[in-house]
Amino acid sequence: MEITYIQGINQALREEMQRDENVFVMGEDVGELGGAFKATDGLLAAFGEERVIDTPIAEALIVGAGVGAAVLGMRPVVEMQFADFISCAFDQIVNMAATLRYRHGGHASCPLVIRAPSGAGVHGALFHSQNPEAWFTRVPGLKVLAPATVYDAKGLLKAAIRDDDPVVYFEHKRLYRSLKDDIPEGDFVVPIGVAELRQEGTDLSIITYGGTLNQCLDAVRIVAKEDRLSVEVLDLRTLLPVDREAILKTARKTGKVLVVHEDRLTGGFGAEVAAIIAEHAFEDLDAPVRRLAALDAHTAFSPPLEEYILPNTNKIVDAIRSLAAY
Amino acid sequence: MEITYIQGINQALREEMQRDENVFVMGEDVGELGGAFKATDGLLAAFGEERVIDTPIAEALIVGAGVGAAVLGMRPVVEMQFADFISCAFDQIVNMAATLRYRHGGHASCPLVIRAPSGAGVHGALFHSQNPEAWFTRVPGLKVLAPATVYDAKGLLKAAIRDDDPVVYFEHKRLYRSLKDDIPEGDFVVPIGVAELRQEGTDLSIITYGGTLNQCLDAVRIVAKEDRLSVEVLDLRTLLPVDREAILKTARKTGKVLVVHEDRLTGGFGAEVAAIIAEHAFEDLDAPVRRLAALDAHTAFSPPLEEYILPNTNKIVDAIRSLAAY
Amino acid sequence: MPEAQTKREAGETAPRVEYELQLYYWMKLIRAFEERVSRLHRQNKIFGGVYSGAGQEAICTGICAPLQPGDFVAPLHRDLGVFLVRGVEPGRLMAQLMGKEPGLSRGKDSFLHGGDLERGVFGSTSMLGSSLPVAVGAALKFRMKRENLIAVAFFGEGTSSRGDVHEAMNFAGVHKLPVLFVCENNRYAYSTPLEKQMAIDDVADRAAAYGFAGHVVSGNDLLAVFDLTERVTKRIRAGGGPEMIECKTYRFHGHSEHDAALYRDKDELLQWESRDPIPLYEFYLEKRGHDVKRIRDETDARTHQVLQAAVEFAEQSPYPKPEEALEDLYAASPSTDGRR
Amino acid sequence: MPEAQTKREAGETAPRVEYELQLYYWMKLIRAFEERVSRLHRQNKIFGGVYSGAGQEAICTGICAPLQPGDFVAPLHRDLGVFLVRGVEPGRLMAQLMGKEPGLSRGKDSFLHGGDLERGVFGSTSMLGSSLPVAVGAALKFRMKRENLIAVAFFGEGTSSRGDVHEAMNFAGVHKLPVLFVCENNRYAYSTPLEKQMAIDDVADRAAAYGFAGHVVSGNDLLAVFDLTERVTKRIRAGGGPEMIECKTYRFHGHSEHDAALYRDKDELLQWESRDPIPLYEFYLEKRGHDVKRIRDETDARTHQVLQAAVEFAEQSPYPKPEEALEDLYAASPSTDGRR
Ligand SMILES: Cc1ncc(C[n+]2csc(CCOP(=O)(O)OP(=O)(O)O)c2C)c(N)n1
Ligand SMILES: Cc1ncc(C[n+]2csc(CCOP(=O)(O)OP(=O)(O)O)c2C)c(N)n1
Ligand SMILES: [Mg+2]
Ligand SMILES: [Mg+2]
Repeated sequence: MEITYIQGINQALREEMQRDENVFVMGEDVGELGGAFKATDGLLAAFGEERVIDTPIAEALIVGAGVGAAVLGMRPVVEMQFADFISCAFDQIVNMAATLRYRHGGHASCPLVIRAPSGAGVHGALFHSQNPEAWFTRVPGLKVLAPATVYDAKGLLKAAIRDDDPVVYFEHKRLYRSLKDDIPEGDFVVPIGVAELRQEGTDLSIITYGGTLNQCLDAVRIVAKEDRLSVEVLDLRTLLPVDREAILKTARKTGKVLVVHEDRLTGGFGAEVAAIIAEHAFEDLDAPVRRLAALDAHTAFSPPLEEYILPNTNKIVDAIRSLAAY
Repeated sequence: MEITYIQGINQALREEMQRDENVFVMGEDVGELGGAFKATDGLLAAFGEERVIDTPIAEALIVGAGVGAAVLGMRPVVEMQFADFISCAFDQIVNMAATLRYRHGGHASCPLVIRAPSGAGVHGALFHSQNPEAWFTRVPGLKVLAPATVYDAKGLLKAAIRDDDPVVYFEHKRLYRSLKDDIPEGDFVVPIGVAELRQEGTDLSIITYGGTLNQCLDAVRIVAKEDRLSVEVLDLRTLLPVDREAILKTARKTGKVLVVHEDRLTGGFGAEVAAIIAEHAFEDLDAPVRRLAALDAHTAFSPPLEEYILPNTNKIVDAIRSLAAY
Repeated sequence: MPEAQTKREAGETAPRVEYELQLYYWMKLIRAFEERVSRLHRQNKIFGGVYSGAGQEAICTGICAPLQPGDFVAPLHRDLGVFLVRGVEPGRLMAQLMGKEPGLSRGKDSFLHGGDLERGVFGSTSMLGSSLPVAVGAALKFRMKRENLIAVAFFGEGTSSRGDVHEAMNFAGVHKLPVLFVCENNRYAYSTPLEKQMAIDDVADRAAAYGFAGHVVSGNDLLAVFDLTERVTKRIRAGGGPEMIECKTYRFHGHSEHDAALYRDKDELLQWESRDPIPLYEFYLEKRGHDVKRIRDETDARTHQVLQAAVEFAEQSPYPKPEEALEDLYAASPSTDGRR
Repeated sequence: MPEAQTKREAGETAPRVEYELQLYYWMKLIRAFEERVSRLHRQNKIFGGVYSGAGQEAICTGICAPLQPGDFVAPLHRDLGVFLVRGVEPGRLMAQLMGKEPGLSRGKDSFLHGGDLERGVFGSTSMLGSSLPVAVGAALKFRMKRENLIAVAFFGEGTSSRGDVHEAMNFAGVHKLPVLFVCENNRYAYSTPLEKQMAIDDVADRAAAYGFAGHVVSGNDLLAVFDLTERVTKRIRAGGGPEMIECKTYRFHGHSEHDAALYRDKDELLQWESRDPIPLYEFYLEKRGHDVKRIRDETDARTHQVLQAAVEFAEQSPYPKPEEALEDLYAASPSTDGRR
């Protein structure tokens, strides 16, 4: 059956709540409203108020209480209404949750999932467009996911819920209803830590994740047709722990890498990817590792500004051509 | 007169408070105690309670109130007692302060300085050892400084106070009293955005900042003597906006770059430096860009663990030798 | 407003006719503006998140009218009225909502996330509650500079749950800073009703936890809000320290224009519609002997004209140029930048 | 403790002799442990930040003694006593402080930043106040699973200024969760005195802001703390919702062993030394007819022996192996990891 990306998320939550009574969801407006984006739609009716908890506006509490329940064996899935507000829970994530197992000498677990609707391109402006993943990919103890397909949205969320460590799960708002796919019914899990080759190619490699995967695939179709370029596309899916082998394999294969993400350039996750390649695939590179990302500004509101700042298919096409011509 | 790194900070505060009555300091225990590290020692006596404000334990308030005063023309210098606690003020820094000018369409300024005593190597363990700079170097609207010398500690802080934008100033705890230097008396400023070549060399380049500069210089002396290697050392000093020209210049000159910092490897600022070099100095590179940093763990307490995790002179010497031999 | 203010300061207790009509005009202008914004949003001329304050006009009006030029006001996401009563030009405000160049943020940010510091209106972020520490910092500056000014921070009852609110109020209490905290308690935070947000009835009771006074007032009663604000701000300005005013109110629309607000009870809405601040104030004007029908028509004509001009101005204004996206991140030429 | 607990549960109101002596032993053990830690710190055998709770022993003892196994306790940085009264082996605790392998955190973290969840002691971070939301989450779990257990969150009066504290208490109030909030008000946050931290006298008054009861008790009076805790925890366990106990107390040492505490008044210290909880409790034991001198000597001998053994155990224990630095970051073999 064809479902949307957000339905994939909703199904994952529902199935995991059915499978394991320790799974519960908590966040602002996740109950009767079903969440600002309807990710938790129907869960209140199905599982009741004790397992679908509307909270006050208190992000630190939401994450912190999730930690408290998780450490006692529950599997909370907490929602940030927008990923942008994750900054308000920052300490609870990077210090409380991420160090929990470590500071207990391995004698405690924190199986907590933090869902964060992220991403730009919906006129959300500065505070409803952020892609904050790189704040978390530098924090040991966390896992960081960024699904780009309906299948992965569902399968990675199920994996996250079953994982014994804290996971920050970035879902992309622009994909919620724009992305539809016919995925197998019932239970499946997408393994954490494994990238997926979305397209094989020989001339160059694109490494991307989340909101820019489809833009990249569109661009690849264009250059395949117009320029007869064969471009490989690697979807990272998991950013921490990142699949280094897959990154290095595609880099070594084509010798030319373009890293693409919607987050800003400077300090974005692409910097780490580029640095890994530059260090470990140096001998196989035929061109500089290029990065295409949002410009180093906040995501402005006015359409001409937003468009100027964000990556898009055309910009990716240009970058492919220029790198191919190197 | 020879002074310590922390005396340089203290002098900068004192002189700027004397020069400009809009400068004031605020934070936990900055008054009678003179700060946990004595950075604000004597300021209460000199300037009184209105300009040296002891706050409750409330990091979001400390930064937020700084923003409110700054937007009305004051020049607050607020202190995080330890850089680790900056996570509790995270939203106020990355969303409130960093976007202030932008979201006011340029019609407002936020001349705020956030001082953050950072760094490991003093048995501070997980929550008194952090090097959080890379959370901020990815935020447009902020400036991020990390002085490695007594002269820069003073001169950069003075520049930060006079700057019209929010500055996060990372001072390194290990240097506070271990670093002494004879610096000129009176007023001088170190420009923001300009790296400094600490050592000229021809065989390879080290790019570093903050707590690891002196370890690098020690290592360079060792390899100069024992291996007759000529190593160039670039001290970034400002991380945002970073001095790309200086980075690319040294990379192009020696063709071999080792990036060193005390922060963790993955997602550390070194990733951005390496990515810049890999993209823009590709043709001049004779070897992979190497990074030497703390291991991807929290800074553990027990001495063998801490030593294993952190970079040090010996590890730098080894990295230099291996890169030189490439 | 400054002109009106002068009249009120002259020591009269009974508001003068013109001043009372000015208050009426503001409420009507806010309502008309809100309605126009909703319409423009349906027409896709305003996009992104739009939060109507319809039903809550008496609060922005009653709180801001007694303020002084130079006072610092940090509005809530629903406080379009603050901008208007503080004197921001309707055309610029409309341009702001449409992402146009003359908007407060020059197209950078959306809706009310743009400030006009010349008129003492701070541009908040979306992070609810985060502007309370900022308002407290502004008050700190007023105190340090011995300025006879105050800071006003608006927040929703939902926002009152956030940590920043606590940190800000506590500090304001310790230093007896000139801050007025204004809680607009409209019974919902998005879909979440009061009883899921707090275990108490009145947010104003929290003031006691910080050593200052908290007051409850009907937020739909313009005169009540105005009179209380006058008395309270006089004390705050005189150095009496912070106070809190909690305005009980209700929003007529959903949380945002995207929200049908199905979680609300129809009866509840009906009850609150019967407390619409505008007819309530008209009733007062009638009691005062005004020809309300005439005044209403005149005011409607005036607000219509103002809005028409504002929309035209905004629509005819250009979008910012793409490259402007990289402007306004930093001061144009900082004296401290070594690379100029 | 479980054994002692049983006795208390048997329905007596007058504590039995052995139980009273057990409480005495705990206070003495905590004090002796604190003193030994200070000494070891001076000898550089314990390094890093060390925060003595000397003077506050009656709080950890009086709060924790009436608790049940399975209750969740989040201690403050100064609450070594929580670990001891909850039954953590002194040797493991000493090893923790020295960064040795058998320490609670296996050398990963310092001082009290290690938990022992089997004994219901949570390992906090340094970020003050951040464990309150966690305790609230633990209480949520107890509620969901219909467990007859409670969560206890300790915090200093200084910590009460942090936003996390507000968010946690508010949520606990809304859901009437089984949480006991314990404020150890020792009048200072590092060097900062009460009056610079809050504009009220009693932190307990804040409970009203969240819809639950707050109590003030002398934190140096073991019997008072114990009795109040018994009554309060009984209500909380029965589903009455959270409550707060504020213990007025004083720390005898500086903020940390690095701090000479010159900011304090000598008279103040003297007054509070005269309220030392241990002699106060000895006076009570005397009134009860005990031969206090004998008991003191016996207890001193016992604690000395326990500590001697603990120090020996810790000193003879190995440091962790360097490579262990990379262990305990993630579960050893997560079923979800595709790369195993
Ligand atoms: C920190 C934070 N969390 C969540 C949100 C999303 N959000 C926007 S408005 C809103 C409800 C606000 O309720 P309230 O403070 O009562 O104001 P009202 O909308 O009722 O006027 C929420 C949850 C936000 N903007 N900021
Ligand atoms: C969020 C945060 N800010 C600052 C500190 C530094 N710090 C450690 S203890 C302390 C004082 C704590 O005071 P209080 O809560 O009263 O506890 P006490 O030390 O008096 O027992 C401070 C400021 C911290 N640990 N965490
Ligand atoms: Mg509301
Ligand atoms: Mg204290």
